[in-house]
Parts: sequence; C-alpha cells; structure tokens
Amino acid sequence: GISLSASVIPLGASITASCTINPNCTLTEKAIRIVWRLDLEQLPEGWQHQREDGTLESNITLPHLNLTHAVLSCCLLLPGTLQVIEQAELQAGYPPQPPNNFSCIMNLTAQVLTCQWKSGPSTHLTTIFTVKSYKSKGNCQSLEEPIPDCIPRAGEENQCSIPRSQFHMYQKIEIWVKAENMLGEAESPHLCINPMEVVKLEPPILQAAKAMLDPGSSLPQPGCLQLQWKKARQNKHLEQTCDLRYQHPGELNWVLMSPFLSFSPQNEGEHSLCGLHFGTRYVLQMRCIRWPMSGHWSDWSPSLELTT
Amino acid sequence: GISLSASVIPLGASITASCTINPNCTLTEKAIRIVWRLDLEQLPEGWQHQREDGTLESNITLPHLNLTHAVLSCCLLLPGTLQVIEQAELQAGYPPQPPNNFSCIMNLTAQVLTCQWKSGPSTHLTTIFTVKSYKSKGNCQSLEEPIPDCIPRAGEENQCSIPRSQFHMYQKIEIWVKAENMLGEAESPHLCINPMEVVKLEPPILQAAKAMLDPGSSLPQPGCLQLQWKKARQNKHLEQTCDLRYQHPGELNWVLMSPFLSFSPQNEGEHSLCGLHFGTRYVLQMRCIRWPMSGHWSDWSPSLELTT
Amino acid sequence: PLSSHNSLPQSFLLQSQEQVRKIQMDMEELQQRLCADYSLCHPEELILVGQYLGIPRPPLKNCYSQDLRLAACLNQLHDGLQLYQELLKALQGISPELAPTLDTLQLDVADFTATIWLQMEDLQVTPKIMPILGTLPSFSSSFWRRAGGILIFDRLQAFLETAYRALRHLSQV
Repeated sequence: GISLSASVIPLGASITASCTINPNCTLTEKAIRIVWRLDLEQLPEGWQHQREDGTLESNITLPHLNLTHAVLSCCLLLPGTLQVIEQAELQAGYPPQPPNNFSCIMNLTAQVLTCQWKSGPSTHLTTIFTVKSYKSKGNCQSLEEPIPDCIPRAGEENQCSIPRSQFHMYQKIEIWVKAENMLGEAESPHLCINPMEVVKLEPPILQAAKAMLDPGSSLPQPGCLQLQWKKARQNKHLEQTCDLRYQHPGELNWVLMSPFLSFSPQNEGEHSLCGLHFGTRYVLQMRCIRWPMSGHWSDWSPSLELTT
Repeated sequence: GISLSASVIPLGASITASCTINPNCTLTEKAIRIVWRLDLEQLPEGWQHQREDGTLESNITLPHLNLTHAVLSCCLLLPGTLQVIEQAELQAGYPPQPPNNFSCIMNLTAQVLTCQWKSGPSTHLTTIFTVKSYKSKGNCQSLEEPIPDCIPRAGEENQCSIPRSQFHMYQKIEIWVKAENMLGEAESPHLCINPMEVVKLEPPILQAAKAMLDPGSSLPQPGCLQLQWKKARQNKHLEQTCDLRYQHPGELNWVLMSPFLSFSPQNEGEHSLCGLHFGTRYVLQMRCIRWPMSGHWSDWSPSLELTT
Repeated sequence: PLSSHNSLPQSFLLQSQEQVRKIQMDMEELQQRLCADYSLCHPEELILVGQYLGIPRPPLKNCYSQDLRLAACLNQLHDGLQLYQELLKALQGISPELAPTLDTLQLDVADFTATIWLQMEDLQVTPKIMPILGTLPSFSSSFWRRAGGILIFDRLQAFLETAYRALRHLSQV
C-alpha cells in the first residue's frame, strides 16, 4: 500500500510517500523496481530497497505539489510491463480566509433570519461554511443557549437562513460564520444583533393615482399628482417612515422626498404631490424603513408612471 | 352530535341528518327547538322530539343536494339567540369517468416511462389518479410482477413518470390509469407495451453548414447547401431513420425529404442539398425515429437558417 | 428439448445489437472518466491487481464457432451476464461522478439478460436449475474498485463482442 505524509497539503508544499509491496504478491521476484507516477507522468526514481522478508519499499518526496488534485500511482516495473499496484489521491489548496461582509437581514414574510457573506479567495478544497449563533443578552458579553448550526443549502453557497422558531426576535443573538476545510478554519467577525433591528421591510405599494381634481372644478389641479400608497401587509404592525422619489423617464437623477411619510400610523392613504411640471410624465417609487426603532430600508417599490 | 346517511353523495341526491343534543348541555332547558342551517340558509323544521332523558333529537332530509360543498349546522333556538351546537361538512359530486387518451412515451434521457391521459368531466370531488402496471410477457395474457403504483406529482395532475429501474425496457408491461374518488373508480383501457417501442428520440442537431465549394473552384456550387447533421448523443446506439424539411422563411408549406437518412449507422455526417434557388435563404429542420424497430418521432430539431 | 427451429429470429438479433451497443456506450463513458480522473487508462497495467483481486471470467466456449450450439450458447451467455451484473454491483461506490453511469450500465446489462432469458423461454431451452455464482471479489479500497472497474469493463466488452458474433451467426443458420 501507499502511505503519505498527508493527503491534503498547502499548494506548493512538499509531500512524502512510501510504497511497500509485500513478497507474496506473486510477481515481485521478477520485479525490476518500483516506479512512481503522478497522474500520467513518470517520476524520477524514489529511494528503494528490499527488506530481508522480500518486501519491496520505495519512498519519494515531491518537493512542490502545484496541482490542486492529482493521483499518485505506485507501480511495479516488470520485464515488458508496468503494473499499477496502488494509488493515492493528493489534494492541495489553502486554508480558508475569514469570510467577510457578513450581514444578516430579518425577513418577516418568510420569517427567517437570512445571513450572507463573501468567502475569501478559492481554497481549491471542499470548504464548509456554517453559521453559528447563540442566544445572548446585553451586548453579547455572555452566551446563553446555542442555536442549531445553519448549513447553507446546495446551490446557495454564501447564504443561510435560520427559521424564526430557533431564536427570539427581540432578543440579542451573537452570530458569525465559520469556514472550514482540511487545512484549517476561519471565522468572520461576530455580530451582536437583535433580529428585529435588522428587519428589512417588504416594499410599499404605490397605486395608480387619479389626477387631483380641483376643488369645485372638473379640471385636475395643474402640476399635481394624487398618490395612493399602501404599506406592505406583512409590516403593518411596525411603525415606519417612508421616502418617495420621482424622475422624468429616462433621466438619471431622482428627486428625493425624505421623509415622505413619517409619524403616520395609517397603513394606506392618499397624498397630493404638487409643484411638478404640467402635462409631464413622471416615474415614482417609494420605500419604507422601521422607525424610530432601527431596521433596513425596504427595496424601492415597483415604479408607477403617471402624467400630471 | 350530527350523524349523516353519508358525507359524500352524488350531486342532486338526498341526504338525511340527525342531531342529538344531550340534556347535560346547560342550555337545553331553555331551548325552544333545534334549528338546521345549510351554510347560512335556515332550513324548514326537521322532525323533532325530546326523549325522557331530556335528549333533544331532530332528523331532517335534504331531498336534492345541489351544492358540491356545504356546511350543515345543528343549532339550538333559545330566547333571543341561536346557538350553533354542531356542524358537518357535506360534499356532492360524481364518480369518475374512465380516463381517456391514455398513452406512454419512453424518455431515454430522463430514463423514465412517462404516461399521460385526459381525465373525464370534473367530479367536483378529490379524485386520485394512479398509474398501475405489471411486468408481463407475450401479449400481456399473463401478468407477472406488479410494478409500484405511480402517483402524479403535485401540479402534474394528468401525467406520471415511472423510473426505468422498475421495469425491463425490452419486455412487455401491461399498464393503465385508475381514477378514484369517494363515489367510485374507473379505469382507462389497458395498454400492452414494450417500453422501447414507445421511445421518443431527442431531436438531432443540424449544424451551420458551409456553402458547398465547387470541386476545383472557390465559388460555392449554385443552389446547394452543405449540411452537417448529428444524432442526439443519448440515442447513438439506436438504428434510426430521419426526415429533413426546408422552407423559405415566412412561407407556410415545407418541402419534406423522407427519408433523408436511412440505413446510415453513422452518428454524424455531411450532406449536400441541391436543386435549390440560388442566393435564397432557407429554414431547415430534421427529425429522427427509431427504425426499423418501432418508436415515436423526435420533435423537429431547432431551425437552421442558411442562404445558398 | 430443443425447439424445432435451430436459429434465432432477426428481430431478436436486431434488438440484441441495439442493447449490446448501449452497454458498450455506457462502458466507454466509464472508461474515459477513469482514465481522465485517475490516470487508469490501460487494463494491461492492472493484470497483477486483477490476479490479486481474483475477478472471475465467465466462460463462453459454447459460443465459439467450432462448438456453437444454440441452447448451450444462450445459456452460457445468460449465466455470464448474470455474473457480470453481480461484478458491477460490487463496484458500487466507485466514485460519485461515475455512479449514475454505473447505475445505467447495470440496468442495461439486466435488460439484456432479460432479453436473452425471454428468447430462451420462447425456444423452450431454459435450464432447470440456475448455476450458483462463484465467490465474488470484494473491492475494499477505492483504488481496487477503480482498478476492478477497468478490468471488468474491458472483459465485458470482449465478452459482448464474442456473444454478438455468435448470435449473428445463429440467426443466419
């Protein structure tokens, strides 16, 4: 068989292999010598000798393994034929770098805390990411109860979602992501968060607005738009503030009204937006954020196109 | 509680219900009488009486239930209030008709036998479709080994795929689909098929062809196209015959060359198509079928547009 | 008793040819992957390991032209295919990438075995008692499974070529 100093090594490092072929392997008497092969390439002769009991032994050192995956074969050279006796798979790569840009968002609709991160440069090795977390108190000085590890699903390498049933939404948790492979492990910075403080709202709904009727006349007030807005159903229980932005189609810059809605406990309402050019088409979008308590801005609502 | 003659009945049939309210139900002394309600509609009084032990009992018959789903409520009329005591769900519909247009196709790529059918008119009841099959011999006179039932996946009501590991591709199977609900069951006609005889090939590939060079001159032969065709990789082991069709873009009718390829064991090749108008754009498509042994035509290959 | 006609129907030959081609296609794919991924490209480099593993070689002498007898050949062909089904089963776990193709190969060999048996039934030449398969090798390391795979695929290719030549001959008799 083949024994290796290690089957997974840092890229470029050296590796030593030893192959022993015991005598009762019928053809050993006619064997000329042991030959090593890395993938299909024959290697310069290793140190060989034959023990008293007839066992053939050869050791070889590969000074710098620069292949991330290779097959090392121990072969017996016989008159007129080369016989492969044993193989070992070699892997080379790097220990993982600490994952960065680690952040989490509470999704009230799916009721999960979704964490994302950027993994460091490729390690060339199978690297497992695990989001680890503990229920905690205060500023996470003390770790209370561990929350089950979150393992990303196949196809979603840099993201993991923890079901809300595993933590308290208004209680601090200490959370980080660990990267691990055969050469080592590394952790992202630890976050101390209260899931509700990282809630990202669903975007509000801007509905088609009727051009605002002049009080007492049938002509719409010039340069005004009457907007109907509605907060996302899933976020109705949260106090929020919202922004509005509008632009001429095709133009780059937006005019931002921030805040557009504040201190309004209603979940839907109308608003007249005036001071606009007459007979002009506008594109409008709205977003909201949990406020005054902290959270993340929702995405901008789908665009609404209206003409004054 | 409520007891019914049946909870699922043919649409329009009659149903009898009986409601008993035992005396230790505190309200019974002040009760005026039992009232029946179908959904929200109060029903004419049922036959009522009070047993010695104070149990209140009422029976009612609905002569024709024309609702496919309804809730029958047994209520107690008390001074100034109606109390719902018990409810029972009623369903009405039809027994299933035999599914028709039952056919199966062997898909070599997915390695499944996919069967399809059309279900009869709606039964208004939950109706389960199950594809049943047996390994068989000869013309399916004798049924050998049962193959596990195939239950359609959610969202694919009228289709089911049997993995190839459950039958022999070159041996007969007897196969049919059964429809079943609370009021009865019905079967499609039984098919006796050899899966390979219903194989549908993947379409061949028509590749961009170079305009055919005149032997000895650099000008392409007028009115000719040099085609490169390739049979689908998954069907390379099957003897096939293929058709070619071409048309001017935008025109309706195709010119069909059938057979275009026959007896050619090759899996790819070239072909010069001549007799065409010079300097004209053509759309070409090709399809193949297992031959001389039987099978289904592949779909037409993606179109290839070429100019002579 | 051998049935009246001594030859094989054309439909059976056509179908066998198709099935043999499919099995060969499956094995070519496996052989190419083992060569690309593990540098195991030549069965002759694995004779020593093959002896050590003791991979049995099913006989097919009743299908060689000088001794060609229909019932005996079909019987030996059927027994050999059953043995190869067991050998292929022993290769399970060869590698995750090869597993789907190996599963397909096993199903294709099982289908061809069933086709042979069905034909033997049609000719009423099915044996009374089924032979007991000899001891099968156990491939206890991933290298031995790969090496065993190369040897088995190589021998099954040869087995099928001999078998198909015999079947073609027996259908022209």
